[in-house]
Amino acid sequence: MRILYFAWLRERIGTGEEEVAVPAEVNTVGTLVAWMRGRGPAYHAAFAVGNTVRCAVNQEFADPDAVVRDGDEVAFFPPVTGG
Amino acid sequence: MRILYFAWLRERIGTGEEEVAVPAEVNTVGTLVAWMRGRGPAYHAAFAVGNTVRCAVNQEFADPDAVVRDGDEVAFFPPVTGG
Amino acid sequence: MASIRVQTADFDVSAELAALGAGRQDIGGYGIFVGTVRGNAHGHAISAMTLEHYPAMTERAMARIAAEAERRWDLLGCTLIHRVGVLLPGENIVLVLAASAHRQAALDAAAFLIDWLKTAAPFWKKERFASGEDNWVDAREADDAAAARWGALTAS
Amino acid sequence: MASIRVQTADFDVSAELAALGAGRQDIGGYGIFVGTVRGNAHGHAISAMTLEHYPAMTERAMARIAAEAERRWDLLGCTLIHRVGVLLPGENIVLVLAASAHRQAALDAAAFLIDWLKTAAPFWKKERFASGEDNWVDAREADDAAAARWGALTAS
Repeated sequence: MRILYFAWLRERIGTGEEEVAVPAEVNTVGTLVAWMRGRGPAYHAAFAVGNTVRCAVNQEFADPDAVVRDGDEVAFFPPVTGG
Repeated sequence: MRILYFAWLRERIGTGEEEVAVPAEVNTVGTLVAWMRGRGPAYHAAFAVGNTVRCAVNQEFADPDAVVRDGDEVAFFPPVTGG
Repeated sequence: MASIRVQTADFDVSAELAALGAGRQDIGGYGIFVGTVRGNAHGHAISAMTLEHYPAMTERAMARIAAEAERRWDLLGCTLIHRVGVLLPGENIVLVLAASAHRQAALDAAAFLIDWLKTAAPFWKKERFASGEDNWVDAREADDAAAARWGALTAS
Repeated sequence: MASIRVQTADFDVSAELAALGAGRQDIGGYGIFVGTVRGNAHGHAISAMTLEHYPAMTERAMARIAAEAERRWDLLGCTLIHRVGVLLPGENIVLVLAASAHRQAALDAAAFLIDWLKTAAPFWKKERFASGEDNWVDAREADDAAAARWGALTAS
């Protein structure tokens, strides 16, 4: 699964992009976020419960219950601030 | 009193501007319009009761009961259509 | 503060933006409306549009409309340009430009300015149809309604 | 029909108007919004603003917003340009341009487009203060409210 990070998430995690192999029980955005928290201090801080983190699966905005599968591109980022 | 005409009023009356001496009882926009109607066929047609004619006295939009005085600039025109 | 012009020449929107924003860092957005001559009316082709106005009154009326916009919104600048004379289909007629720190004020002010320019500034349009006939454009009730939704002009 | 671009270079509003209107006689008005970098935030001077985006998603999100505007209003053209990279105070960030036969559609569509660009397109702003500190701009609840007043996006 390809994971992308933008804005302060990218800075806090220290990379904009990585390939991850997730366990079988990680099959939604919500379970992916919970799994991310356990990957180390930087991930724990970035995905802390109080942070507002948005997600897109295959370039579409996605809710916590959206399905994620091997081969998907999953992006995490703060609420958008363009315009 | 200086009278100006714009748009189709100017065309129908045949001039854009004239000086007129009005009788003493012509002292409002409404009485001026009524007096205008009696000045000949072109005026009668231009100021016919069914026509929507707007007025400005000294470059300010004016209602029929607005006062007009010797020395004023009074303009007649159809509803504006700029923009 | 508003820049108000009545002219036969065309205007350049980029140049007007640059003039209004020159040296400023407080503007967050510009709301703009550009009105152009359409090539047909009531299904008939138009060959030209002639804009007439009442010079002694026009700039005063436009200044009043701009002052009212500046009273209602926190504007950092405002440009109104209205062309007169003979204009061809596709050509620019009017430019309304409102600058503000915030986009909503800029957009609302631009909408207000064009609604009121259409109903409270002494301009008249005459269409020349491809057939050669001329027609003075009738005022539209929809324009009065659009202006009325902003309430009365209070500037004096 | 919409023209959508994400670019580091500046844009020229007059050139975009000319490109959209070239050879057309059906357009009666253009509603336009130009967003610019303000020189301060929360009372502190800003030396630069950096715009980051999610390239694979951005143009798709912008195209969806434009398609929704074209569904809601009778538009004759629509241009969306968003800059990315490092921008200085006073510089342009975003251009929204909506053309229609009628001014109200053009103005409403422009307001809709900028409201939704701010809340549904994957761009992020980082302010650099004169002090040297960096700050990722927080999303504003007011922006969500502004977008929400148009109802949900229905385009898919």
